[in-house]
Amino acid sequence: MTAARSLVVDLGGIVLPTPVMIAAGCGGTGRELVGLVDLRRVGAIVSRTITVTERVGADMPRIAESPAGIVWETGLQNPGLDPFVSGELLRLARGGARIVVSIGGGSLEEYVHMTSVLQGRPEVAAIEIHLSGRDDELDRDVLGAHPDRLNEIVGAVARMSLVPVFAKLPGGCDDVVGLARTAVRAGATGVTLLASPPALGLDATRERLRIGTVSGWLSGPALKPITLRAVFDVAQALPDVPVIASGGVRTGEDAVECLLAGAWAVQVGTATLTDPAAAVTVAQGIVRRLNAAGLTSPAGLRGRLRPPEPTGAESHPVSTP
Amino acid sequence: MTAARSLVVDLGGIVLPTPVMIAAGCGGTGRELVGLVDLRRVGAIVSRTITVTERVGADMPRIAESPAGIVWETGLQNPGLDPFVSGELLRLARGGARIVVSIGGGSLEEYVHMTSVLQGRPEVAAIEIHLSGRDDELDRDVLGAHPDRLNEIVGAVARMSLVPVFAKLPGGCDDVVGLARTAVRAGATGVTLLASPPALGLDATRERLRIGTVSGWLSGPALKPITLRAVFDVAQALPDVPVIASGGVRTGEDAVECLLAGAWAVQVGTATLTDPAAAVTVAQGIVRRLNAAGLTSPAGLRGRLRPPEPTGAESHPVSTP
Amino acid sequence: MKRARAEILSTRRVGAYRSITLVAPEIAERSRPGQFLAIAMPEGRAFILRRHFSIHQASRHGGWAGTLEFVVDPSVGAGTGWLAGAGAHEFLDVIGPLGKAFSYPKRLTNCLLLAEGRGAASLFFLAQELVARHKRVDMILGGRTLESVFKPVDAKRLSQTVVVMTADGSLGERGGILDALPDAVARADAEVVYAVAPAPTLRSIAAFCREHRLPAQVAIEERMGCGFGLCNTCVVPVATKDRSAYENLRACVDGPVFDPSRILWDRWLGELPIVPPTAEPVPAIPHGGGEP
Amino acid sequence: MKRARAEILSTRRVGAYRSITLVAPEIAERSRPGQFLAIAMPEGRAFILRRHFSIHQASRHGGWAGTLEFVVDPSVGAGTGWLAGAGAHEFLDVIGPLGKAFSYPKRLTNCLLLAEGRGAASLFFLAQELVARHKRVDMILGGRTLESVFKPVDAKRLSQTVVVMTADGSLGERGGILDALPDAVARADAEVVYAVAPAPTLRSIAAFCREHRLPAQVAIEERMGCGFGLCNTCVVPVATKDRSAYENLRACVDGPVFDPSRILWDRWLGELPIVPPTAEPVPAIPHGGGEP
Ligand SMILES: Cc1cc2nc3c(=O)[nH]c(=O)nc-3n(C[C@H](O)[C@H](O)[C@H](O)COP(=O)(O)OP(=O)(O)OC[C@H]3O[C@@H](n4cnc5c(N)ncnc54)[C@H](O)[C@@H]3O)c2cc1C
Ligand SMILES: Cc1cc2nc3c(=O)[nH]c(=O)nc-3n(C[C@H](O)[C@H](O)[C@H](O)COP(=O)(O)OP(=O)(O)OC[C@H]3O[C@@H](n4cnc5c(N)ncnc54)[C@H](O)[C@@H]3O)c2cc1C
Ligand SMILES: Cc1cc2nc3c(=O)[nH]c(=O)nc-3n(C[C@H](O)[C@H](O)[C@H](O)COP(=O)(O)O)c2cc1C
Ligand SMILES: Cc1cc2nc3c(=O)[nH]c(=O)nc-3n(C[C@H](O)[C@H](O)[C@H](O)COP(=O)(O)O)c2cc1C
Ligand code: FES
Ligand code: FES
Repeated sequence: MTAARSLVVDLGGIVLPTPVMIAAGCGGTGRELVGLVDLRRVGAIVSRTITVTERVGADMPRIAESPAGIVWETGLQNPGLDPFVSGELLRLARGGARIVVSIGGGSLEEYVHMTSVLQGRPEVAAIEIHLSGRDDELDRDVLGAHPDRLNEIVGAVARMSLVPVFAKLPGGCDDVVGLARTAVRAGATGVTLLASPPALGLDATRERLRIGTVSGWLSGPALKPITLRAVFDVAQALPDVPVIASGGVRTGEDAVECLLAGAWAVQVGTATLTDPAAAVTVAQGIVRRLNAAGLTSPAGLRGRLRPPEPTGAESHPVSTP
Repeated sequence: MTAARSLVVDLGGIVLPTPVMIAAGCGGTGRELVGLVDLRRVGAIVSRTITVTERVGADMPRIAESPAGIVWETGLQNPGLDPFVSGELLRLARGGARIVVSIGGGSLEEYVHMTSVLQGRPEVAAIEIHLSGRDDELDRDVLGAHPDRLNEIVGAVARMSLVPVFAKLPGGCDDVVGLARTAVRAGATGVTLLASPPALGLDATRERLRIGTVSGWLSGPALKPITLRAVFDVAQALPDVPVIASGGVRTGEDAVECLLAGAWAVQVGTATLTDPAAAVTVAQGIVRRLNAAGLTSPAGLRGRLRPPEPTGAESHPVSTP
Repeated sequence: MKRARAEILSTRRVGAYRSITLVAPEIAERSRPGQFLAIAMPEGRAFILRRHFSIHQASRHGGWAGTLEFVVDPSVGAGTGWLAGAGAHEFLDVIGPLGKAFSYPKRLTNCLLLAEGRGAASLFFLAQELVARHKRVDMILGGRTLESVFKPVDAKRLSQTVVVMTADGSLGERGGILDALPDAVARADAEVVYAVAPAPTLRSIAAFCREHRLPAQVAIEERMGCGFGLCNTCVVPVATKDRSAYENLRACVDGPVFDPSRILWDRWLGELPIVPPTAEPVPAIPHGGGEP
Repeated sequence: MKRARAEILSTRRVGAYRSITLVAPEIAERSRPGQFLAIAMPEGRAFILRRHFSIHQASRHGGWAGTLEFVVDPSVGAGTGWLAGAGAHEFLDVIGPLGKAFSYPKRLTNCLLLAEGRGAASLFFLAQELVARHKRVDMILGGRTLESVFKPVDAKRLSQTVVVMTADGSLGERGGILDALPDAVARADAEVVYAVAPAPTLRSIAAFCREHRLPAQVAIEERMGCGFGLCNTCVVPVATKDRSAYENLRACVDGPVFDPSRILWDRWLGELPIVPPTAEPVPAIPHGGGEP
């Protein structure tokens, strides 16, 4: 049995020490995780989604629990691009982790502007394009749900960017494979699957909404089967495209499931809120698994998936001689 | 405090004794629930989805658990329309419950044929149109995800049907309100929100898929926040349209949440598999709530939803004098 | 089929397994060998579905009247683990008896019963009923190790002969139950075979019985959503009566006991392309029920 | 901020609440009044997030050195209910101390502390530290009934005067803590006000203090995703220093202790349209920390 030599993964140009990243909006501002987790052992931190100008964010309360999940809405609260670049970005990088900057906007111009500002910043290892917000220009609810627009935005960012670009596809879209194909054709290095789908939290006893802005987004373990399906379908259709799984990864086993389904890396969001070291413990789980399977790299898990064992065969302690 | 006079709801022409229905594919074939639940106290049973010709169904295994959910795939196993009408339909009706027949197909012709056969059958209280399957004619993955096609299919069924018609919108579509509007414009009496979204089940330890056909659908409590959001958004946009909530309703409280969000009725699927009397216990929960609130009908819950209470105000045992 | 809030009377270790006795008179009264229970898991945990367990004993008379016993392999997962930890005086939400029972032969006499591991639990119940009907019972019990052979000593009270097979040779002979089948059939002059074992073993048993034109019944397991026929998730491909086609029958209501010659094993176990079932019918034990 | 697997040393009932003492030396050592803990809920249940509790006592010296005490209102929901049922020798996964502490006045002396219900837990810790700094402490404790007034008898050891207010008049005077505020300020010649109470009460206290130009600090609560600054879900709208605008500050790292004159109460409590904070600044207690 060979020991896992390394967890290093190369996502089309961005080399990460482990395939476990901290998801956008769940990693703080560069100060908070210091002391709670060894950031050099985190694959990468994705920043919260940054917009050109400051956003004060959504009304309170912003979070509620749901069955195996949370419903949340921050309204993309962030200081705006320039303050981010001169403050949070530097702090995040100082912690020792690779930084992926998540950019969001409502118009082509905003995405282009952000990409131009982030170019040449040595702290930026990659860009993740947030595509779940409103399209202010075309007056559509979900900017990234439309192939035409996805093509345009991702294309513009990818053409300008000197670092790899990942399109984080909106959750709750019917044609994930089609959108992934569009993003990759437009120049994306890879895709993050998926952003949180729209959700509502409600307190029946008090007859009240739970989230100040009325609606929010669903995150957490509840999403895992949806994430796995998106990852599997896209990986089958586009086997050479780096796929990052996001949604419901909490344990090393969850991460192994994603890698088996075809992901090149995973992100842990909600899990980090409970266990700030989740990205490291999840990576340790992957190592244990690689060692047990005699694999030398996380990529070795891709393509090992077999059809289900017949129920009757696994339910008994004895296998046929 | 007035007592709930009755749970009767009128969904645009179909009058149900309670607003709690058993969801499609979770109510058996008319024999199984007898003795486990008093079917006269069930709002309605939706049949499994029926197709023109028999389907032997999907490969085994067909079900696995996921966090707060199940992943399943039956492949719409059913005896085909004619055997259904002469056997299962009669048996279902004999139990004393109102019957909604779920029809599915891959072409306009199939939907039209099924509607024509079901017309004039006194056992059929309403039709629910399953729209999550493949579109064989147009070679698309999800027939009902496309407004053009939704309009065509729902329009044809609604024009022919003598009983109310509900469009069960596919889960995992970005523009639920748009699809609901299309369905209603095409003539649907109301909408069922939502069908199960696509999902995958995977066993990391055994490196195996859990479902014989590879992929399946997600059901169960995990979906509740997504269901509530769809119901809320559609009810806000189309307040006069009967909305049936499906996805994650397990308790009376869940049902009350759906009604508060704007649903006219709810369906219980997965919950029925664990508690065959779920549709009745959920309805009892609604009654208790109506009594406590001094309401006389489930419709009274619609529109009572208020914004969230500030956290600081509810977290202490004493309220301000 | 009844639903009951049933008190656990007692639990005890039986080798690698945990045996649980419930007070559930209405279910016990109706239970027959081969049938099973659907047991609800605790609320507020990571469980969605019920878990299913074969009935090991159902006492209608005597000091244990109204009790039911089933056997749990606690090593499978969270649900079996939880059940194995449940203690006396706790209550379980139980639905049962579920499924079709083994049928008893009307004319034939010599019955050979084979089981691997905990599968033997339902065969003990069957053996009892067969003996009460003046049938001769012989048993083959298997397991990976001596711990996983179910009640080899008790078997001797019901059975003319008991052959024990273990994969590691720690009890009885080294090998699987299949290895002991031809000899046992000859020695016992077996006329009917009953088996509960992993599906691949059952497939081999089915082939043997077909070859030797022995009528047989097997109890199979398929992943279940409900256990009482609502969801169509527990299906097994079974040839139609005329063997011209097959249907996916629900293991929970049409099974779990099937005539093995009618199961499309290769289709079910998904390892080979679909092959048509044998055209030549094998004599079947009258299906479902038998003498009450 | 540390993470620890902390053993429960003991738990006891305190009126309507449950008080839990943990062995967590690293956290206890760093804890200051106003700070809180984030406690992980058990695995495999219907919990996703940690639950948050103010620190009631942190013993650095003496027989209880290395212990931490916090107070749970078990009636809120599943998580507080579970915690209240936890027993000695169980282990909790705790992160703390979290958040900014109350600051102690440098020059001013007379401190009035007001709390409703379990909110008093952190004010006892504060009172201790103030007394150790030779400040005069007076207290107003409120509750719905006598059961929900937190430790009214113990308060007398720390406080020059203790006024108890209950909504039903079952202990002390009938009324809320607000009703007792003007008199208490006059009687104690209060120079500084500290308060922990439901947000609407805090808003009224803020208005009173602003009107009387009394520096104040309040500890607030907002629903939290993490408790240590990662998720931006716990925000409170707070005026910028120059009061020209506001920012949504995280209650978990920028609070939970805030200068009440800078909170945009109406915006936060969502009942009125957004109004700009008062233009005229109120003297503030030096923010965060104070003398160690
Ligand atoms: C008709 C029938 C009778 C049964 N009788 C018994 C019995 O008498 N004693 C006993 O110990 N077990 C019996 N089983 C199997 C038992 O139901 C499963 O082992 C149990 O449901 C697993 O639950 P879990 O929570 O422990 O494992 P889970 O965490 O649910 O699953 C762990 C793994 O176990 C396997 N598994 C899950 N469900 C089943 C299933 N229904 N059948 C087989 N394997 C499964 C899968 O590999 C799964 O990944 C029976 C099953 C059926 C269908
Ligand atoms: C900084 C801080 C300090 C706190 N200190 C204490 C303390 O010392 N003692 C104590 O008993 N409680 C304290 N709380 C409140 C406590 O965290 C919540 O009551 C608890 O999280 C509710 O969990 P639950 O599982 O019991 O209820 P849940 O089932 O999660 O919620 C039940 C209801 O409680 C309310 N609720 C949920 N979360 C919060 C929250 N974070 N704050 C307020 N209300 C909430 C909501 O109305 C919710 O619907 C504090 C909260 C914060 C933010
Ligand atoms: C509190 C919170 C804030 C988030 N903020 C962002 C964000 O700013 N941008 C973004 O793309 N995703 C954001 N997300 C989504 C996560 O990045 C992640 O995709 C999602 O939570 C699903 O993964 P999980 O189940 O691991 O949490 C946020 C999630 C949470 C819980
Ligand atoms: C085993 C099973 C079979 C189902 N079969 C159908 C079906 O035939 N047609 C259909 O429209 N929905 C079917 N559904 C979906 C349910 O009707 C329901 O929409 C979904 O399960 C979500 O609701 P729930 O969370 O209450 O289960 C099925 C669900 C399950 C679990
Ligand atoms: S398990 Fe539901 S039909 Fe058999
Ligand atoms: S609770 Fe997460 S930032 Fe405050």
